[in-house]
Amino acid sequence: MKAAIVVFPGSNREQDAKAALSKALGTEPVMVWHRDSELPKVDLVLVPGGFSYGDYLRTGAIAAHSPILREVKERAEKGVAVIGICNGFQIITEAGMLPGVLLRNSHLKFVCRNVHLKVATTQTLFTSRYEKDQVLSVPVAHHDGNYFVDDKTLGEMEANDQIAFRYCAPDGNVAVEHNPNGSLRNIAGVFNRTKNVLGMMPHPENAIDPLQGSTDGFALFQGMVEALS
Amino acid sequence: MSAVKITPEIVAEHGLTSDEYKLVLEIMGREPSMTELGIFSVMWSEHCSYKSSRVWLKKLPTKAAWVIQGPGENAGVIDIGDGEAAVFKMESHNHPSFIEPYQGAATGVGGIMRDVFTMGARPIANVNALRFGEPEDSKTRHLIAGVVAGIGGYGNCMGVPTVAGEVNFHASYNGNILVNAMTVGLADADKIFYSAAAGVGNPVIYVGAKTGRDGIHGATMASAEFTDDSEEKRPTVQVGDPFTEKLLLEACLELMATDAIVAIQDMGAAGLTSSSVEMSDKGGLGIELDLDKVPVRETGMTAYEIMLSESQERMLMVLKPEARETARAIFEKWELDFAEIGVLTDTGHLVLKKNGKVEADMPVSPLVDKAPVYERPWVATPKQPEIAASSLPVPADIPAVLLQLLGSADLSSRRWVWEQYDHLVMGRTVQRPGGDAAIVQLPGKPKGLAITSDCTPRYCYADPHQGGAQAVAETWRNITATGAKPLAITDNMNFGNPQRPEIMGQFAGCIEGMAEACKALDYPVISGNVSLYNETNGKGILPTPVIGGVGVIADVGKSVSIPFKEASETVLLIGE
Amino acid sequence: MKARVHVTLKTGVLDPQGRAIAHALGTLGFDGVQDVRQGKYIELDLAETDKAKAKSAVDQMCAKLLANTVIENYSIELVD
Amino acid sequence: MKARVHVTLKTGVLDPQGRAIAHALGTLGFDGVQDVRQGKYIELDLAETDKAKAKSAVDQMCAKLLANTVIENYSIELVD
Ligand SMILES: Nc1ncnc2c1ncn2[C@@H]1O[C@H](COP(=O)(O)OP(=O)(O)O)[C@@H](O)[C@H]1O
Repeated sequence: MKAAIVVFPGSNREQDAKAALSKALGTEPVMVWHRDSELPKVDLVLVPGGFSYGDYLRTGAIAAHSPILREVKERAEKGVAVIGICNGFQIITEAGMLPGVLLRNSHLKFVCRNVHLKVATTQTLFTSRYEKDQVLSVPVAHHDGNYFVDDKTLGEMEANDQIAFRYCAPDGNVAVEHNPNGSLRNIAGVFNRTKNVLGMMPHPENAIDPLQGSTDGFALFQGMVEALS
Repeated sequence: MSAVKITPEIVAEHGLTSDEYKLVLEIMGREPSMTELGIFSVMWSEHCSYKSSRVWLKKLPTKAAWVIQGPGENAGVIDIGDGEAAVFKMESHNHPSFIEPYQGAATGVGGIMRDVFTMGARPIANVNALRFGEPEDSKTRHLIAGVVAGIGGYGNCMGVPTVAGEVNFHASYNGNILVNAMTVGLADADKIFYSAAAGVGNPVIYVGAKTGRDGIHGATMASAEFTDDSEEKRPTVQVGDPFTEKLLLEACLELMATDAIVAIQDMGAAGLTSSSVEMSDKGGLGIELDLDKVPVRETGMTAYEIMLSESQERMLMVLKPEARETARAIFEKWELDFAEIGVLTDTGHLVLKKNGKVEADMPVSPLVDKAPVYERPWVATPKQPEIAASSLPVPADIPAVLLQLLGSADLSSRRWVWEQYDHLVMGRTVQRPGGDAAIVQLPGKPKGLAITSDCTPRYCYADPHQGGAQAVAETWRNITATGAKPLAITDNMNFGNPQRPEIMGQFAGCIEGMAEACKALDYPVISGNVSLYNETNGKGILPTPVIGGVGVIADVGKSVSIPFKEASETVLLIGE
Repeated sequence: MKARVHVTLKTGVLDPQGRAIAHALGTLGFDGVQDVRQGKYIELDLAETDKAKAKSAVDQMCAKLLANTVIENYSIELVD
Repeated sequence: MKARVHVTLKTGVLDPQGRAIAHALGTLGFDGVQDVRQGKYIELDLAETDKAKAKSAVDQMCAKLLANTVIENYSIELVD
């Protein structure tokens, strides 16, 4: 299996993502600079966290309209797996690869801390290594993670099992007080209709080593490698 | 050279005393042009020349076998073994943060990060030491919210984790908050970059963001006492652009991996003036700049404005001539300005041209060597009687007192602050904020750095000598408590008006106490910053010598954290 | 030619910034602020001198980049 | 009564957002965008019905909260 990480000016968790993917893959992913017009032939594209283009105008907006992202979008439409983490989630959502939008956190502040996530579905190439309703401890670090989508689309997404993760209590209880950003129904991550695209605000790549305080994020990378190999 | 006649008023507006101006006339042998006067005023400001503090700073120990570079460069450097070096420094952005908390704090963080990556190091951790007025003061809330958001806004975007710091409150900071930011970087010990220019004929290159009319006279503002109407006469405050700085960081590190750079310095406060003067002075050379080549963002900028602008996210470099094109290609890749603006000369003069006219022609070395140095009069802080613990009444309700203490502004949790900082980016934060010292693992190794900042201003106020020593010792204890070995410190000396003997007495006392502790612990000072005139209407802040300490631990997996791990374990109290 | 663009949130879309401002104004003692909505105001300096052409260009800029039409509306005003 | 507030950066103050937008528009193939400045647009719904009183209240809101007068200017428009 081959993977690529797309790097934009202002990306800042590309090395973290690279470390996680390398650990799961056993080889290094290709780093693709945004101005490279060609995306290599890969099975997985990861759009990492950071502040692409300073997150000016709207988070992810400028990167979403870059030529390389057009390419990523085309690949995704052909079935290639794409995961966007944090800013990557914002970028692929702005690009229309996922429904909804990420608004400013409801408390308006940047938030960096560990959260608990409840796995909503395991029937995907990303989450197959988890159990349904498993509770993960993974950090968040963002200013705009407040997921919003209109009621009708939300209904369709829920019916189609497109919610990946929800913020919850350590015991798995999904309640507003465990939501770090005000997102709709505690949504932390979502899939596209065909479930080959995942966007999530939390950082599984920062929970892959006991020294980081949690290894719960690693199974996500292992799962992807397994499914795509 | 200049149509403007220099009057005593103009001299005073530039913060120069009449004696200092006499020295200017002596050095120049004629009346200076406005641009030249501006350059003198910046170079001789407290901020750049350390004229009130220099004699005292000399008392600090700065040497040890592991010190690669002590004070005097953009940042200090220590050897941490395995061919690696830690590069760090702390700097204040107090006045700008009071005027515009978000941008003031943000640009402070940007400035200190540039100091560190100019040395060839990748920043791996940020620290912030903050002091605010009383929590009840309505302004405090506004200031702390803005400052914390600004520090996060810049550091988070740069992708550098903010892992430690401190926050205190006291009425003496009501009109003068303190925002001290520290950055720790990692470099190869044999690949440190310095600022001394070399090689007559070598090109002088400007890179980064464009120059605007930002903060002209900021460096002199940072050295002048506030009065109540400062808020009205607000000078332009710089707006930070962390995105551009992130590009600048990556571009500089990419260029540093090649063999292109002879010397490099960031344009901090006092911008192009201090960088060009200091680089050529250190190399014993002259420098000639064509100001028409400086990338500007506004039209009609004068030589004076270009030289005094404090626009952020800019660097000055001397390149090997054959490396021009490699360097240009890297900066173009990162979409940053790259301009050859001058050349090194053997004249020992700084020569500035604009529109074909010579706007300044002045000897470089006196700008640095002849900068005034003052042995300001000082009086020692009177010793206070010791209070015996037994003489104090025992509170009736101890649990209630404990609750009150835990809930007090100075002891309550700082989670509200550090959760606004990305303290996890880079994935190597092993001990997060909330403990004694933060621990950051180094890439690909079990080794890590322990990082902390400390100062207890009320101790320094009661007894400067003890307070100074205590601040150093506390960083030492914080680092050892994690299992790491403390190696060196940086400091940020925040004080009131040095022209008052009591304030100079506090300064002197703190320095002596710090020096004593550093010597006793073999814990040298490798960089630092002085911020004086933190006063409003004659009321100074508590003396606040903030210490930033760095230590090394061979295996971060063996570091110790604060939480009790299990019930029924034994709790020991050690020490006196 | 100058173009002034207003980008505002569609009705029904949550506006955390607007809400926070309303709340902060209340805390500051300003009564009677019933609702606040925050949008963006963008000024563009264009080389184009033909009004119709400028209008159509800015319209495309809005649709492509300046607004996220999933949640935002935009309006354009041209000034010479 | 409704108030419309525009908050813009003072001339000479760096506008990183505006610059990034201008740059992005260029990349998207929009030529001739010479400069972009981004500001805020805030709509307030006020209970106040007296125009003069509303104006003075909004003026204070701007000075105290909505604008940062060190680097920003603001303008107010009232609509019934
Ligand atoms: N502004 C800040 N930014 C990041 N961390 C902070 C900040 N203020 C306090 N902290 C963290 O909170 C913890 C407690 O701080 P403090 O009370 O100053 O510690 P101590 O006095 O025990 O050295 C430390 O881990 C410190 O790094």
